[in-house]
Amino acid sequence: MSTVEHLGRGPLGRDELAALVARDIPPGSFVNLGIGQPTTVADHLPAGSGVVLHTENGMLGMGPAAHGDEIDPDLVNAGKIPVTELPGASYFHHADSFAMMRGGHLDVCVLGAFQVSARGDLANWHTGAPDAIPAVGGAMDLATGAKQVFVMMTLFAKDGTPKLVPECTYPLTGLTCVSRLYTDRAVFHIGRQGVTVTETYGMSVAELASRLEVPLRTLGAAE
Amino acid sequence: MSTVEHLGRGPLGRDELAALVARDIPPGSFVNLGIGQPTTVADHLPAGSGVVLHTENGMLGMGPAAHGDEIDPDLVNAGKIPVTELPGASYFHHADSFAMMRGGHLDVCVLGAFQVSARGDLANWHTGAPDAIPAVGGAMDLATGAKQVFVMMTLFAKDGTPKLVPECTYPLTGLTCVSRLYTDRAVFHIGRQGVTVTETYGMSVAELASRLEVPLRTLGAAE
Amino acid sequence: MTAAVFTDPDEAVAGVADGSTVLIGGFGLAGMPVPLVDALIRQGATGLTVVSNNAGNGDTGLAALLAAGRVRKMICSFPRQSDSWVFDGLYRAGKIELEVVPQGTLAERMRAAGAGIGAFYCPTGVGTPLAEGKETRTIDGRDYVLEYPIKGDVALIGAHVGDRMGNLVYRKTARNFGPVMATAATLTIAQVRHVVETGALDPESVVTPCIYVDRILDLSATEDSR
Amino acid sequence: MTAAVFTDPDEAVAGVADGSTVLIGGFGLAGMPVPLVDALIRQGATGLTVVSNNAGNGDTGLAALLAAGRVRKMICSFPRQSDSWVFDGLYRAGKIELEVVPQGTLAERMRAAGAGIGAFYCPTGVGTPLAEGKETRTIDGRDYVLEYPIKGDVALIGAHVGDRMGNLVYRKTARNFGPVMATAATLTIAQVRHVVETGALDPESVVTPCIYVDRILDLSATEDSR
Repeated sequence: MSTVEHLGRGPLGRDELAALVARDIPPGSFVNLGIGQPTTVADHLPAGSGVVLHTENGMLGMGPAAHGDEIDPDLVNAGKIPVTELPGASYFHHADSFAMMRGGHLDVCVLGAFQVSARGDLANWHTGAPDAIPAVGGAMDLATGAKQVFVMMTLFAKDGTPKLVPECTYPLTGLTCVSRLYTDRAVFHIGRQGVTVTETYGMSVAELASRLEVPLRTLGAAE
Repeated sequence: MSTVEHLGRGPLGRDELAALVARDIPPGSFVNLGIGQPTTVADHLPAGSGVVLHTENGMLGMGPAAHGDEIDPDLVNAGKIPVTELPGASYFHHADSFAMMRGGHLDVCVLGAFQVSARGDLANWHTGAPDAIPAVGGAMDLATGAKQVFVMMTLFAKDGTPKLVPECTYPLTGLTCVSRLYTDRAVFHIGRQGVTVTETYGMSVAELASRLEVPLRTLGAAE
Repeated sequence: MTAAVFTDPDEAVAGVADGSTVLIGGFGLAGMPVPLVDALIRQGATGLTVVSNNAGNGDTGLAALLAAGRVRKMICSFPRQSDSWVFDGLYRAGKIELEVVPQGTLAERMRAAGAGIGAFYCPTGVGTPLAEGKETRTIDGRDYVLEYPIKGDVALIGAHVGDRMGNLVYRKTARNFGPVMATAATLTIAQVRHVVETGALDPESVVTPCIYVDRILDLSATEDSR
Repeated sequence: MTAAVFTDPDEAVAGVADGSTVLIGGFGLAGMPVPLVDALIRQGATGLTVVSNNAGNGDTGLAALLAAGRVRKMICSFPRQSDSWVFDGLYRAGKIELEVVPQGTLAERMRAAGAGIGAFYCPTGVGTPLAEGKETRTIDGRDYVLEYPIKGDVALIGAHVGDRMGNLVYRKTARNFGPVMATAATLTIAQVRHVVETGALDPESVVTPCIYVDRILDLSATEDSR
């Protein structure tokens, strides 16, 4: 396998990105999808994937968002959005739910991020702005606990600065926890050997390398 | 209230001792009765006492021993004796059951003992004999966790040596944990101020004091 | 003692002392015991430390308690929400202290209080600002932060159904912090949608055994039975 | 991955490696997964460390595993019972190592393994021979012993009913160590009296969520369905 450059196209749209993440979740996995964009990954899981969704507020076997008469104030996801229950679901209290996370029982969690470092450090809970009210929720527990942490984000901030960085400048959520980074411009695997680009979208590896301060490896490259 | 000497009689029988302990358990208490003699206290709790029995193998609301058709191998007490279930019972797993004990939620536990010290140290799990196979079960958890630890035992060993001692010579179960000691010869309250005799049976306080190496206080005595 | 059943919220919360640490259940509004919190406002206890996942929504319940100036300190995981304007205003005005705790650590610290654990080594938050100043230790090659129990003087929780002894069952994700908080407080007060006779709950399905529940507020007598 | 369902006990225990730490559920015979243990004997893994509350009863199940010489070390709370002659003999002959752990600490150490806790300060056993050599600390005026997790390579547990995904419910006091051990092992194998279709268990009453269960042995096909 070698790195694939998808050049005849622009960056990935949000739906395409979610579909890419969904593709990489092994069938039958136990998965927690973070609040916001990660939630949309669920819409792209193939029928019969057998993926079981966990929500940290105490449920395995979470179904899609509830609509109309399905809405039940007692059944919400981590974003407090009404959801539904699938066959084989179970409920448990918060200490049990986070024991499940912290104990390494979830196969994958998918999170958003402000920054990811070349070592896999994650910053996604606090902008560091002095007047911001800090709020962490379950972000640190997920980053620390899941067997694999997938991050999805745009590769560049609105001002063009990269969000994949040598060292995070935002307050950290977790150390060396991110294993895969899905962005609109490229997919990266992060491990002990560094950052490996596996796919690019509307940008070559060379272009990517010129815009990032992080050393990049590619698949199938002779080094 | 002053210490009562019941002199015109012999020592308490086992049933009388159990009745004495039962009398001192406040109505509505949550109680764990240890294996062996303490189990018999249940037979002396008055009807309507509202006492709820805990068994450390995962149940509140334990009923009396099961007989005949009631016997269910899935429903046993800590001594592995088949028991019954009362209305309002609940089941939980071992970690939750011992969290309940360790967390100080049981009002009273009643245990047997080899020795109790003047400070309330308890020795009830190991004779210290070099070839004995050590086995502690839930004894240490109960001794440490219950709000009050009542001990019932004979005051003297078969060879006449006292089992209420200045310092335990048997391996300890817990430190300064026993608050009340019920014996065939006397009832003692143990606290920071020392050992107080509250009742004697077939033996005067003076006689008791002469046979024990532990300083004894009495109720209502001017000191 | 097994639980006492109340139908009047004000009686159910009687006696909460100024300066108490109050654990308040719920995740957002799911499981949030609004009638009990409203009664606590009327009861008047002040200088409270409140432990709850969020820091109030809109203008009711916990937000109203905050607005009434009764809370000295919030311990929570996620104070900042779209509708947490009451807390936001107090915080920015320097009128309330805030301790932010990762959500799982918050739950586990209360579990530790209920389970008699003195402290525990937790991997969550290592290397982050929330671990600053905390003791750390490497065990088997992994880094941990030492975390201490959070014990409540009072817990206010919302359950689904209770029996007369105080056994509780919950409903769906409204279970959340309720069972943990019930174990961690000296006085646990649970509101339930209705109370059933002792023996009516399946002993296999009881989530909070009656030993953890001191008072039950039966909402079926009021219009708050939702 | 959700659970795989087996009807053959030998297939259910395939692949247990020599030298494994095996958590075996049950309190006495209640919840003891005798058919799984019998299959483990046939499977042949040896040099095992077995964690179980007791050290075998009579000549079957865990006692038979011990008698077959497969166990290097027992970690348990209460090895000495009226019918634990197999263990007693091995122990007195110096043929088996024994670690005695207070029952609640045994459960909590496995819970810690399953919950990602690195170690915890436990009040049980302070000042007793079972705390000798262990680190201690005084917290808020109370003394604690530092206790470390017990993680299993394999857990063999007995539940009542399972669904096809691996969700489990238990029955009465046979629940005991099963739910905790299920969280603490890399490979959890549960025997159940029968398997039901996914969706047939009440989600509020599931005790062990399917995430903790790798293999289910359905005993309803065999004469061991008791």
